[in-house]
Amino acid sequence: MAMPRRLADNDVVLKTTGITKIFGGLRAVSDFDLSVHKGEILSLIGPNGAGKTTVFNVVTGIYSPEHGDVVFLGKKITGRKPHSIVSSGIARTFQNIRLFPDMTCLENIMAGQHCRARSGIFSSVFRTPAMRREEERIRTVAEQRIAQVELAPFAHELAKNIAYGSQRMLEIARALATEPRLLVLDEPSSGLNPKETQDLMSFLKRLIASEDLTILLIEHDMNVVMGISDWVVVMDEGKKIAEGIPDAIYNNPDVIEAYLGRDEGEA
Amino acid sequence: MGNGKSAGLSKLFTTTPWYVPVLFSALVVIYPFFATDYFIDIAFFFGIYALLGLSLNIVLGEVGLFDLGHAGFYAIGAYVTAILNTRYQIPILALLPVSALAAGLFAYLVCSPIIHLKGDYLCIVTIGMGEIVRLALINNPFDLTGGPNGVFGVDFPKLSPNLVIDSSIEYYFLVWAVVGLSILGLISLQHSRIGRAWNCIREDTVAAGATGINVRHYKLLAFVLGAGLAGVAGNIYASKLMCVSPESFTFWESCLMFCIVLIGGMGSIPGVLIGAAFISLFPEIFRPFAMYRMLVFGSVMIVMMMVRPGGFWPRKRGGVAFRSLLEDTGNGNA
Amino acid sequence: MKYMKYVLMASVLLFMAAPALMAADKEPVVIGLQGPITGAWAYEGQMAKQSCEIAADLINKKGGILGGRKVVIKVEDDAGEPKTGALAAQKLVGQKDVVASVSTYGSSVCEPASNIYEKFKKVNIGYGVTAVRLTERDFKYFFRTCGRDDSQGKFFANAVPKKFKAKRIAIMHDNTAFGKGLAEDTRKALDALVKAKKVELVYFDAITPGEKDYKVPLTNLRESRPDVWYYTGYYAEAALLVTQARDIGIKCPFVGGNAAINDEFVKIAGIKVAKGCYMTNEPLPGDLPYKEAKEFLAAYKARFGDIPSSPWPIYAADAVNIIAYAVDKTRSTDSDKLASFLRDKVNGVPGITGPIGFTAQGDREGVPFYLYVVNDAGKIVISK
Amino acid sequence: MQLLLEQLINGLTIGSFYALIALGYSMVYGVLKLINFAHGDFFTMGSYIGYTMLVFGIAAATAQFGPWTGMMVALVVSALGIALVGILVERSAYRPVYRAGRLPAVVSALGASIFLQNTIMVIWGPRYQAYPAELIPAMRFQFGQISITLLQVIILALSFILMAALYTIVQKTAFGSAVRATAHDRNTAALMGINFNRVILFIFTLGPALGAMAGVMVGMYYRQISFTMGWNYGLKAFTATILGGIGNLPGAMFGGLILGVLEMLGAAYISAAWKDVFVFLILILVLIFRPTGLFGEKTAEKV
Repeated sequence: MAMPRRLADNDVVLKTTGITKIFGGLRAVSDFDLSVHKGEILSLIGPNGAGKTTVFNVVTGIYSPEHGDVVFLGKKITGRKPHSIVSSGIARTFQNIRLFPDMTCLENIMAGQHCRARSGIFSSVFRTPAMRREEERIRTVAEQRIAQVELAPFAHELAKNIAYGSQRMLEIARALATEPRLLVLDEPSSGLNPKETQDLMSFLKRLIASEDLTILLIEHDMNVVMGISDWVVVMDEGKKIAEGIPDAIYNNPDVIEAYLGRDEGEA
Repeated sequence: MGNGKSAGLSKLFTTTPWYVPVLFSALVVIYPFFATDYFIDIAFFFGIYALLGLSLNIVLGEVGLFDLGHAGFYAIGAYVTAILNTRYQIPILALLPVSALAAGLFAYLVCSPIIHLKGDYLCIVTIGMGEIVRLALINNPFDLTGGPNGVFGVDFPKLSPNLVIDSSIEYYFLVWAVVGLSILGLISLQHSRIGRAWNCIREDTVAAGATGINVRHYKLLAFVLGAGLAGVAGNIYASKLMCVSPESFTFWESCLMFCIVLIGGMGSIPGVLIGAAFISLFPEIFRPFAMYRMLVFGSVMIVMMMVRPGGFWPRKRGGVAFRSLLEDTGNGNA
Repeated sequence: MKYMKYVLMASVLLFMAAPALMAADKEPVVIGLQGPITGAWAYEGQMAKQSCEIAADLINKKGGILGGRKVVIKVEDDAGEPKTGALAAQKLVGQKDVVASVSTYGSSVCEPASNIYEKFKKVNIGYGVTAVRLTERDFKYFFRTCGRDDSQGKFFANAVPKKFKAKRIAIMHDNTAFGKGLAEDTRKALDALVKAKKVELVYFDAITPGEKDYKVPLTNLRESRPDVWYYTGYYAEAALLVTQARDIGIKCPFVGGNAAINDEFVKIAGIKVAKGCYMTNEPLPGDLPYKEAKEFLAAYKARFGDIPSSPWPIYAADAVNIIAYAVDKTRSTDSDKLASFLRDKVNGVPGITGPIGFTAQGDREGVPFYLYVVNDAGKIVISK
Repeated sequence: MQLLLEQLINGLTIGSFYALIALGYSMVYGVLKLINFAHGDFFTMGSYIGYTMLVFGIAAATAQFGPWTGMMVALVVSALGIALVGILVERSAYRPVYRAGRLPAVVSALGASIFLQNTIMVIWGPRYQAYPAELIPAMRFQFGQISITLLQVIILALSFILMAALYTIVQKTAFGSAVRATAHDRNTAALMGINFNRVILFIFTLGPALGAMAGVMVGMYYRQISFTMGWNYGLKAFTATILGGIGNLPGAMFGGLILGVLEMLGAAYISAAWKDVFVFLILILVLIFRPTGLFGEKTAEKV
C-alpha cells in the first residue's frame, strides 16, 4: 500500500558496511551492509536469532563490531560509546522495555534531554540562572513530548506503575526527547493489543511526516511492517538475504523460505 | 545553617512537607542551648555520621554503586588534614577544601580503572581499596602517617586569630553548618540533570547509556563527590579529636555508613539523617547495658530491616514511595 | 489506666528524691572509670572494672573517706576506640559528681579523651597508657600510674644483653601503638651499646597482629641469627610466635615485653614451649611484696576466683586508691587542688604496686622492672 | 627453594581454611545473591564450640579413647551445632527480609554478625581462649628438605575430603542439581517443582557446618581463638569467593587456596606488613582484567 518513497538521491543517514559481530565463535552478524535514507521508515525483519537486535546494538554502540564500519551523517561512529552516539543523533528503544522504573514518567523523558544540556556540577549545585533556564527548557521539551504520546495525565506517576502499552510509548517519547535524527525502535509493537498497534502505526506515520526524522525498526508484526515501511531489509543467520519495497519482500521466495522453512511459529 | 536561600529552593521540597526541614533546622539551632556538652558531642558525631551518610548516599543511594570502602576516603581527608596541619601549620579551615580535593582526587585515581565492575565485584574492590588505605596508614609509608599511633596534635579551626572553634558547641555548629550546606547542595543536585543522570544509571545502566548519559563519567563523578564530602567529614573529625589513628577508619566504619543509607532509605536525604541518628545515638543511649549494648544494636538492625525494608524515610517521587533496587537485582551480574 | 498517671508521678518524685535521700546517708564520692568494656580489648577493660570495684570496696570497708563517705565507681565504655573514648570522657566530665577519672587502657584512645579531661579540668589517671608522648604535653590534670615505654626499653638495654651475653639482638614489634613505641624506645636505649660496638641490632621489623601464621617473618628472623629475641607486642601473638619459632628451629632466648607474657600466654603456647621464655615487666600482681597488694589480691580472688592475669588492672586499682587518698587528704573534690596535691604532695604513698608518686609531668615515679621467666611448672617467676 | 616449598605448604593450609569458609559464602550468594556477613561469625562460634568440647565436654572421652576420637567428636558436634545456628539465623534474620530484596538483607546480615560476635563474647568471655596443647602428636614428616607436621597433613586431608564431598553432593546428587538450578534461576526452578525452602535449608546447614569445621581446625592449628577473629577470616574468605568467581563452588575453593598461597608468598618475598595490601592489589588487578573473577563465566548482558 505504501508507495515506495525511496529515492536514490535522498541523503543516506546511516550506512553500515561489512559489520561482523562474533560471540564466542558464533557469527551473530556477518558482513552486514545497510543504508538508511533520510526521512524513510526502514524495517529490519527476520526470524528469531537472525541477528537483528545485534545490528541495533552495534549501531547504537552497545556492542563494538569485530569488523566493519558504521557511518552516521557522514561520520564514522563505529565503536563509540552509546552516550556519544546518542548525542550524535541516534536514539533507540529496547525489545523488552527498559525504562527507569522508579522515576516518574516526566523524569524519564527529562533524562532524554540530558545530552542536549550542558549544566555542570557547579552550576547545578548553585542553581545558576543559566542552569535554571536550561532546566526550564528541559522541562518544557519533556512536557511537549509527554503530551505528544498522550501520557500527560501520568507525568508524575512512577514509570513502573503505568500500563504496558503506555510504557512502550513512554520509551519512544524518551528517545524522542534526545532530539534524534534517527530513531531506532526494537519491536515497538510487541506486547501491544491490536488497537494499541494501530495507534502506534499512526503515531509513527504522523511523526515521520511532522519531524526531520528517519526511523529504523525491527518488527515481527507483518501488518505493521507492510503498513508503514518504505523499505524492508530481511536478515537470516546474520546475513542480509533480501531487501526492497514491502510488496516485493512479501512475495520474495527466499524470504518465505527463511520464515516458513525453519521458524514458522514466531512473529 | 539558615534556610536563607530557600526561596529558590522551596519548590524542590515538593514531596516533603515544608515544615519538616524548617522544624528540623530550628531544632538543630536551638538544641545545644539546652543540652549538656556530652549531649552536644553526641549530636556532633551525629553530624559527622550525617555527612558520611550523605557522602555515601551519593554513591550508593543515587547511583546504586555498592561502596563498602568509604572509610578509606574519610581517612584520606582526616590524614591529609592532620599531616598538613601538624607539619606545616596550615590552618584547619584552609585544609577543609584541600582534604575534600585530596579525597576526591584519590577516588578519581583508584576508581577510574575499576568503575566498569558490576555489583558485588565493585563492592569487594571498594572493600579492598578501603583496607589498603587502612593498612598503608598502619605501615607508615614515608614516615608520614605515624603508623598505628597516628598523627596527634591537630589544631583547632580558627575563623580569625581570636575566633577559635574549640568548644563542643562551636564544633557542633561547624559540623551542622557543613551538613546544612551539603544538604542544600545535594538537594539542588537531585533536581538537576546530574541527579537525574545518577538515578538513571542506578535504575538501568544500559538504558541510561542508550539515553545519552555518559555512564562512566557520572559514576566517577559520584565517587569523586562522595569521597570529597567524606574528606570534609574527615577534616572536621581530625580537628575535633585532635588526633587521627587507623582504628577510626576500619571496614566496620564503612559498614556503618552503608547501614546509615539503607536504614534511612536509599537516595533520601531525610532518610540519611535518620540513619545517622540511629547509628550515632543508639549505642550512646544503650551505654548502661555495657557489654550487652552491641547485642541489642545488632538485633535492632535486623528488626529495622524486617519492619521497614525500604528504609525509614524512603525518597518520595511524585507522591509515590520510592523503593529502588529493593525489588530485585534487575540488571545485576549473572 | 487511670492509676498509671499516679504511678508515673510517684516514680518521678521518687527518682527526683533519690539523690536527696542518699545525701542524707552521706553522699558517695564518685570516681569515673573509662575503659574498653566492649571491643577487642574487652578482656582488659572488664578486669579493670573489677579491680576498681574491689579497690573501692576495700576503701569502703575501712570506713570510706572524708569521714565515712563511700567511694563509688562509675564505668563508661570506650570500646578501645578514639571516638567512643571521646564521648565517654565527655560524659564523665559532664557529671558534676564525678571527682576524677581513671582513663584508660589504650594510648591512642587516651589522647583525645585526655584533651577533654584537660579542657574541663578533671583529673584523669591512665592505667595502661604507656606512650611517652602523653605526658610530654604538659597537661595539668593528666597522670598515669603505669610506667612509660621508654622506662622498659632502658631496662632492657641495661639488663638483657648482659644477662644472655648477647651480641646479636633482634627486636620484633606488632605495629600497634604500644608495641611499636616500646620497640623504638628500646632501639634508642640500645643506641649507646650499638655505637660502642658492644651489641649489634640484627633484626628490627613488624608483624601484623590478629594474624595466625607468622612463619614468614620468623624465617627472616631465623636467618638473622640473633642471640636474643625481644618481642614488644601482646601475648596473643607472642604465644603464636614462640610456638611457630620453635617449630622452625629458632632456639635463642625469647624475651617479651610487659604485654607479651601472662598466664594466657602459657596456656596458649603450652608449658613445653613457654618454659624458659623471659619477659621484661613491672612486678606481676602475685609478686608484689606489699601488704596492700596481698590484701587487694585476696579480695579480688575471693570475689572473682582468680587474680588478674595482666598487670594493668592493678594500676587502675591504684589510680582509684590514689584519687581517694587525695580527696581524703585535701578534704576537697576540687580538681585544681587534687591535681596540685597529686603532683607535689604525693610521694611514696603506699599502693598495691608499691610506693606511688608522680613527676612534674604526671608520670609515675620509679616504676620497677624485673626480668621474669616461665618456670618448668608454667608459672611466671622473677628470673634469678 | 626449601623456603618456597615450605611457604607453599603453609599457604595451602591457610588457604584451605579460607576455601572452607568461602564455600559457605559462595553457596548462599549463589542462591540468594546475599553477602552473608554473619558467616565469619559462624566460623568463630564453631571454633568456640570445638574448644568447649575439647576442654570440658569430652576431656574424659579423649583420655579414654585417644585424641582422634576427641577431635572427631569436636568437629562433628561443632558442625551440627553451627548448622543449627545457621538455620536459626536464616529463619530469624534473613527469611523475613528476602522479599524486600537484597540490600536490606545486607544490613540484616551485618546486624546478625554483630549479634553473633557479641553473643560469643557474652558466653565465652572476651579473653582469648586456648585449645589444649598436644592434641595431635607433634609428628613431622620429612620430604627431602621440607618438613610438614602431622597436623598440617590432617588439616589438608580433611579439608580436601570435605570439599570433594561438597562438590560431589552439589554436582552429582539430585538435591545438588536442585540447588544449582535454584542458583541459576530461582523462578524457573520453582516452576519445576523445586522446593525453595529446602534448598535454603540445605545451604544454611552445609555452609555454616563447613565454616564451623574450619573454625575447629583453625583452633587446633593455631591453638588460640578470639571472639573477633571471624571478621578477618570472613573478609578474606569473601575475597577468595570473589577472586574465584562468585557463586561458583570450585571457584571458591581455588580462590581460597590461591589467596592463602598469595598471602604467604607476599609475606615471604615482599613484606609481612604489606602482605594484605599485596593480596588486595592482586584481587583488584584480577578483577580489572577479568571482571567476573578467575573462574567466573563471562556474561554478555542480554540487551
